[in-house]
Amino acid sequence: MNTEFITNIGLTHYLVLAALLFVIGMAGVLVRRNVIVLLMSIELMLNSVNLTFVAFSKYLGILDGHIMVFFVMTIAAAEAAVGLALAVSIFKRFNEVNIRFFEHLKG
Amino acid sequence: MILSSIVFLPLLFALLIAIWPKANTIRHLALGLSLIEFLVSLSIFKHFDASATGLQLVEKFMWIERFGIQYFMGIDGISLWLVLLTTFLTPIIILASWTSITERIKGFHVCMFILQTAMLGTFLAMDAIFFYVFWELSLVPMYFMVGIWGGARRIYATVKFFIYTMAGSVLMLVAIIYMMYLTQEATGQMSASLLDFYKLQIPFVGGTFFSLQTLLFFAFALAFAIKVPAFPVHTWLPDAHVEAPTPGSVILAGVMLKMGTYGFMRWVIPLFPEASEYWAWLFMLIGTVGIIYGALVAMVQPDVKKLVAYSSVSHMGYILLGLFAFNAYGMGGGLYQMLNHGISTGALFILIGMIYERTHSREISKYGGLAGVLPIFTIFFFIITLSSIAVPMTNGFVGEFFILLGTYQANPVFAYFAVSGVVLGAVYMLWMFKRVFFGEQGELVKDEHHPLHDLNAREIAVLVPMVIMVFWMGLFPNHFLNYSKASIDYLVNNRSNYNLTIVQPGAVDVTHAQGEN
Amino acid sequence: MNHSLLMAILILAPFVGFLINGARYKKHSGNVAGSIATVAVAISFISAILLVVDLISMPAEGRRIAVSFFEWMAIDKFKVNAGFVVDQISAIMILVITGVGTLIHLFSIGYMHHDKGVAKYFAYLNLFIFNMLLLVLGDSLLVMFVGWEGVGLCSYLLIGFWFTDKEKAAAGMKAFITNRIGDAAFLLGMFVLFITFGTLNFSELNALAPTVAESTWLGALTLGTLFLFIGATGKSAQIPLYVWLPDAMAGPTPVSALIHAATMVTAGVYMIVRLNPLFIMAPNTMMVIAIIGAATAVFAATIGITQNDIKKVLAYSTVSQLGYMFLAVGVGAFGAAMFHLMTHAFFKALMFLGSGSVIHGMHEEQDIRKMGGLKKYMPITHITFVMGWLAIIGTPLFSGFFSKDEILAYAFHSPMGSPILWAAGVVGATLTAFYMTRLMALTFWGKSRVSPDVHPHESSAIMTIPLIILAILSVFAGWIGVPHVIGEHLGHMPNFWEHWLHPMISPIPGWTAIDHTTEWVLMGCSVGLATVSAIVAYQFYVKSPETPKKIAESIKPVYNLVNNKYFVDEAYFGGIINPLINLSKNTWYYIDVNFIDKMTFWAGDLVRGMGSFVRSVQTGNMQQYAMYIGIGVVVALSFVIMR
Amino acid sequence: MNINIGLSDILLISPMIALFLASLLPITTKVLRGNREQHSLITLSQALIGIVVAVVLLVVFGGADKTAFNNGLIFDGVTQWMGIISLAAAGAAMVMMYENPATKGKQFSELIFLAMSSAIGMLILVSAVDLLMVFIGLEMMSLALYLMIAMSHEEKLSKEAALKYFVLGSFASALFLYGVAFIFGSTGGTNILSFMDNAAELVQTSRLFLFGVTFVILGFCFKVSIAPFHAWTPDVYQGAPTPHSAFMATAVKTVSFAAFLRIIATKSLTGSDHLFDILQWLAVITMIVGNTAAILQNNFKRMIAYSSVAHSGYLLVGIITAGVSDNGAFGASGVIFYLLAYGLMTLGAFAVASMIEKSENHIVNVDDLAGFAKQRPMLALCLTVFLLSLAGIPPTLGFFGKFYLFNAAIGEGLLWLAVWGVLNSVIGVYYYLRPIVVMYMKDGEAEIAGHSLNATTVTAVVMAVAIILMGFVSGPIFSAVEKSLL
Repeated sequence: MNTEFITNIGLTHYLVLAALLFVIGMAGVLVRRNVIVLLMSIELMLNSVNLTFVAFSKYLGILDGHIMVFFVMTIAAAEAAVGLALAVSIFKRFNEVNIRFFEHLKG
Repeated sequence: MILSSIVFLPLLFALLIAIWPKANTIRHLALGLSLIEFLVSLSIFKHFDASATGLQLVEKFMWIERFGIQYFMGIDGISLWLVLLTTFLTPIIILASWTSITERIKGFHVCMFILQTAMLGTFLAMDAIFFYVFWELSLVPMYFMVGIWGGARRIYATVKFFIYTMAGSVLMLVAIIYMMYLTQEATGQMSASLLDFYKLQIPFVGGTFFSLQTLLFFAFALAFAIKVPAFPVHTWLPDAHVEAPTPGSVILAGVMLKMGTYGFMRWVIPLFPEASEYWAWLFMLIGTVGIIYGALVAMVQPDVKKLVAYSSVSHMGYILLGLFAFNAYGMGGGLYQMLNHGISTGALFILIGMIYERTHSREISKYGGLAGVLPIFTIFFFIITLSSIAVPMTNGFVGEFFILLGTYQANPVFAYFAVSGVVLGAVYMLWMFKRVFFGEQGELVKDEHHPLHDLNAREIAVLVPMVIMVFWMGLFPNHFLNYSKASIDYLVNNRSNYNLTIVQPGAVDVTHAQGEN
Repeated sequence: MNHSLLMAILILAPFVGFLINGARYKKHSGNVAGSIATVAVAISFISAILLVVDLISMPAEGRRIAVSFFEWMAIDKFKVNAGFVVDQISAIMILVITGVGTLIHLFSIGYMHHDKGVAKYFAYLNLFIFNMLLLVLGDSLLVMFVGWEGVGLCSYLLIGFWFTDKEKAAAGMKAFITNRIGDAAFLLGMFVLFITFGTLNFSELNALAPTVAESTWLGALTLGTLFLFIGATGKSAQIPLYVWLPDAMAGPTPVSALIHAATMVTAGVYMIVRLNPLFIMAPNTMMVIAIIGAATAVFAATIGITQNDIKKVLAYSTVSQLGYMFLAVGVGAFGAAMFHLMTHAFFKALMFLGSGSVIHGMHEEQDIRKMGGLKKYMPITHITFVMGWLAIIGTPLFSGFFSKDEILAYAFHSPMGSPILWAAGVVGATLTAFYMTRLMALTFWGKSRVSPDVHPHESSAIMTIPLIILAILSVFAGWIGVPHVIGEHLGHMPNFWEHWLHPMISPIPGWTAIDHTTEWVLMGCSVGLATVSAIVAYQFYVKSPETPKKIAESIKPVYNLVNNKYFVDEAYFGGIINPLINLSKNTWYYIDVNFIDKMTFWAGDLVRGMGSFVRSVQTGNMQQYAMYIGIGVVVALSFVIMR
Repeated sequence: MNINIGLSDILLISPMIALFLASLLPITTKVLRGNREQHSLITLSQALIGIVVAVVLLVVFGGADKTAFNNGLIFDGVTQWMGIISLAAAGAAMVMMYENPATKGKQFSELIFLAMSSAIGMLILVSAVDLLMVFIGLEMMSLALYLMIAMSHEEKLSKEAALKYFVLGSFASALFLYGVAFIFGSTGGTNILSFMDNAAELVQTSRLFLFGVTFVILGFCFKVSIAPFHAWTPDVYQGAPTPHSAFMATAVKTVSFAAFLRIIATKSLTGSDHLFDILQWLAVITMIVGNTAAILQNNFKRMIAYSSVAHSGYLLVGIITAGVSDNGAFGASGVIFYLLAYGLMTLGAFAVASMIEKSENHIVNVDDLAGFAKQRPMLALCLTVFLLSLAGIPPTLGFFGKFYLFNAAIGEGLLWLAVWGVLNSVIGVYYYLRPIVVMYMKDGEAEIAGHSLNATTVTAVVMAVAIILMGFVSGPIFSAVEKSLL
């Protein structure tokens, strides 16, 4: 039995971990009702991408990936800010953060 | 510049009417303008050479160079009379709509003139895309005409009309684009010019539907068949006719249906000679079925206008039959029948419009005994009826005779069936005539509170030109056919290698001249 | 005068009359309108005479005046001129048409003077003459067809002249449509001939006629001539298209005389005679014509026996007599057919006008059961009617005798005839004698059954003068065609008729001269039987009026069948017309409305259905939207990864 | 790696700088004036001047193969055309914002600031060739847009729309970014130019790269609302204030397609038949979904939203053509021309809708348009032109757009897509005709705004005239586009 997979942590592991995180984030977006949790799930997805970037960067031996992570983090921060602002304004207006409440636009 | 001015003058007129400040003189203005247009169109004769087979008075400029799309107009014996029919009918229609169109007069006349441009362009454009632009454009004003000034179910009818015709023609657009690529393959230069299309040798395999020429053939044929309208894609027509206002019906029956049959003559048959020959039986069958079917259904219509609409289906069936007979009689008769149908069915719709204005009903059963009350109206109606059922010495006979003769030469079996249309045509028209004009006075005719008054001078002025044409075309068909003979003979004899040339004394074809240098 | 001018006057004079009277259609003065119309036809008549005189002065060979005015229809090889020709055959026709036409116009002045639409009436009548002239003068089938349809049209207008009566309007329509059926076949006939011979011109067609008879049924010649004959059955009221003629009696009586007795209905016979070189070479067609003719002659005569409307009797008689003409044509006796056509034109026009006079005198009463004994009220009408009666039943030396017996002789002796055809002809003649005598008896003789309110009176001179002229013609017209067998006993009187027509008539293949004994025997048979029949009828209806009723009672089913005209109209309605209308209604309902339109709607519904599906998955729940995205990504990725 | 940033880079990005400065003007003024709005007209003119300047700079400094920031941005024909179209659309949308009841008045300077920021993001997006740059542009554009929508004076639906747009947009961004990460992993870089030449091979050899490209393409599919990633479109377009819908439907869509073109220009499609197939199917499904759903809509904006989905389907045909054709410029110019036409007519349609709205809560229904033609004949005529053009009736610009698009597709052998396209345009005719029917052929008193919005009216009329007139000179325009791409 080839045990290298278990003993040597390599690129694959990072990628699998990132993929798992991505899927978890995705699942969070799909099933959670709370806007704030939704935001967090999206952040999780972005962070899994960051992990991928870093892993690849390390694997390829170039620094570009690390730089990109900074970019992504910045944007994720902006996104979070906008998202929270939206959430706050919505909560102020409707007293509600359950997204099932927002189904007026349909059909 | 003659053709351009003929096509685009109406557009200019439409603009003029749109900005005309005085509402109460718009009708007079429109009538005058349409007469000017008619006179301008007559000037074609000054330059037209009846013995030439090619395109005349050609105007040709590059429009969209990237795709070889040209501003390309030309006229020959096939389109000549259709153009004149259009310009002839327009003033008549405007005069006929004098009292029947009471609201949005300005809009109506603008529509009318835009429609005229579109129809004339369809007949004169010799470039596929240029043609398609006019072809589709013609839908829009007609759509408004039916939809705004029409009857109770006008919206259903007009949408049906629009969607039906549009559905037919989009595949034609695809086919046109495909053929543009074929020209590119053949000559290295993409072109949408009809003349370049004619030069294509499109591969044809008999016995299968999925050969290139057959597919292209059907893409074109479907578009035109819907416009004609051929059985079984005719059902938009009765609805459109019944709901359309009188002028709309007249222009629809008089000119727009001919765009379909003209399309067969100008496009389908010369472009796809093998396929059209191979599938001729189908279209002859469609034509024959249309003749009989239209007549039978017309017979039992309770509404006069619907009756005439179905009679159009029957008459257009003749034309289709004649065209696909592929001989000079069928084609010549078909072309002639297009004009006849324009005159006689147009006049019938005008007449129905006149009586409708008086009684506000088209229900046959409510009439009866009209002949005693409105003698002048009856006389006109009777003359047009005769033309419609093709009594000799009226125009209808000449066309029908040649079509049936051509059909007999091509395939006697179809002629045996089609000839029953001669009988059935008389049946539905005369039965209607009997129920409306003879017998005891019906409830609408008897109404003492609103006594019917016979035709006034304007209405007579509308009808007299039509009646003159009925007899002129019936007695001296050669006056008309002589101009078309050369083109038709050329089409019949050179179908498989049809190749229109440009005949223009004094002018030099630019591309040709370059080639020589 | 030059011929084209004369021809133009001949044709156009009635047309000008039509235009004048048509323009003054609102005027009520019968005298003015009538005079205009009569003068117009009289001018035609004079031109006709002048033309015929010119024609006679020509040498027998190439005796023909042809005028072509303009090229009418021309495409490719098809070229037809507006060309007219006067030759031996059309000369007879134009004289009869314009001559009898003039008399009938004259009669109409008296008959129609009180009608409100008199100007219209005369306009139509003139238009009819114009079209009839086109028909007989046309030098090609197509020009003939113009007149052929034109006369049908005028017939339509005149039958439905009193259009406020639904029945009469319907009768007009029936006439036109029945004729149209024939016309459609006529068109097909023209196509066949044009495709075969490349021309529709009579002289060219006749010159191109083959010299060997065509024996097949589907050969071009047989087919073409058969189609033309079907056309003729429509116009000339033969089985199976005769049904319109009795109904056509709805029109004014002079119209019946002119159109439905003397001229239009004989057009079919005329057409066949015109093309006799073609027909004679199609023996199958000839056989069909002879059989149809003989059958019609007998069939219509039987119906004639039971009719009580004076005009209906005459109408069936006309059908029957036309049957004779077709019998003649069918056995190759073209000359005899033309001869009978002419004599029939005289005596039948006379009888129709006479009946018109009776009806006029009886104040629009047409039922012969309400007449009787009119002899004393209407002496001139009676005398002239008697002349017609004698002529039609074939009293020797009257016109009908010569023509009818010539037909019967040919039917018996011609290689194309047969004793059966002859026998049918004789039966027809016998029946004719019976019902005509019955008509005479019930109308003029015996006891008066006129209701006391009605005061019969003799008609004015303007009506009786045409009667007298026609009576004279009915008596003596036969003398121009006296057969040799009689002529040799009358100081070798020549048969002018035969000589005149001889160049135009093709000989019957296999014809042998008929021997005189046979001819006498045949003559004796028919005359004898007709005499017996006439006497029986006289006995029945004058001496013992009860007998016919008893006989009718005893054979009730047969009588009812005949009295109801064999239920042919009902059969046509039940078997053809109503099913056709139902078919049309169903076609419209099931195919147009419920199939094609439904298909369109289905297409629309399909689109709408897809649309509502799309709408239904657009729930507004954004997590669902995210799921679509997720599913889309997963599906796309798994598809892509499969390479 | 040699990093070289010089004046040329600054000149090339000068349009963005101009936009940025212009975006700061109103809001700075507001701050300096103590949080008091200046007159909206001044704000608007400042923004428009900024846009005009940006357009001029884009035209002057841009050009074939001019790249900035170490190949991060490119200023070729696509950038110029798409940039001009999107900036013009953004400008027109701002004009509408100035007068629309849901956006005008208070907080207008903030709104304009956000809109201008979004425009900067757009310019980055159209010029970006580095996928990370694309992401930055995308996010910049979108983030501003989320806030713009949420700022509407109408509070209920717009908030919902903003939230939906935000969540789904971020979700799709994450997907997109994940793809970028894969591409980075498989090629060692994110610059499209770096793997431009061997993308087709990479797709075949590297599964990782194929994954990455697919993720990126699907991410774009979300932005341009290709079914089944379209579901946000109708909801957001309906909920957002009308000018914003116009902004999204035209400007945002244009730039998204520009970025789409960039990634598709790598010819990845020629390497993977399955990817090629799936895109074709997506195009067909999108056309059908958009058209069929639009038929059943009564809400005018929602109808146009679905129609915009359908048009994305048509455009995807052009994108695919560009992606597989040897002569990519032909297909790409078809897309650009179509976007030009589509932008004009959709903006026009939204402009008319914007003019009808009486208050921020007014919902424009098609049925309510009855009698509109009598009350406002000019506007009704304009709307008719827009709808006919959307339906593709000649001689309007919309017809020529379809013609060029399908012409290219047929030239590439994608006949069946063209057939689907034209058949769908027949379905389209049905719902485009409906407002016309109601306006002209039904009697009634349309509920429309009593006041007339002059600037918007001018916009609409200009668009309508442009649609008709440009139809006649479409050939030269198309040739110009194509020439600039070669």
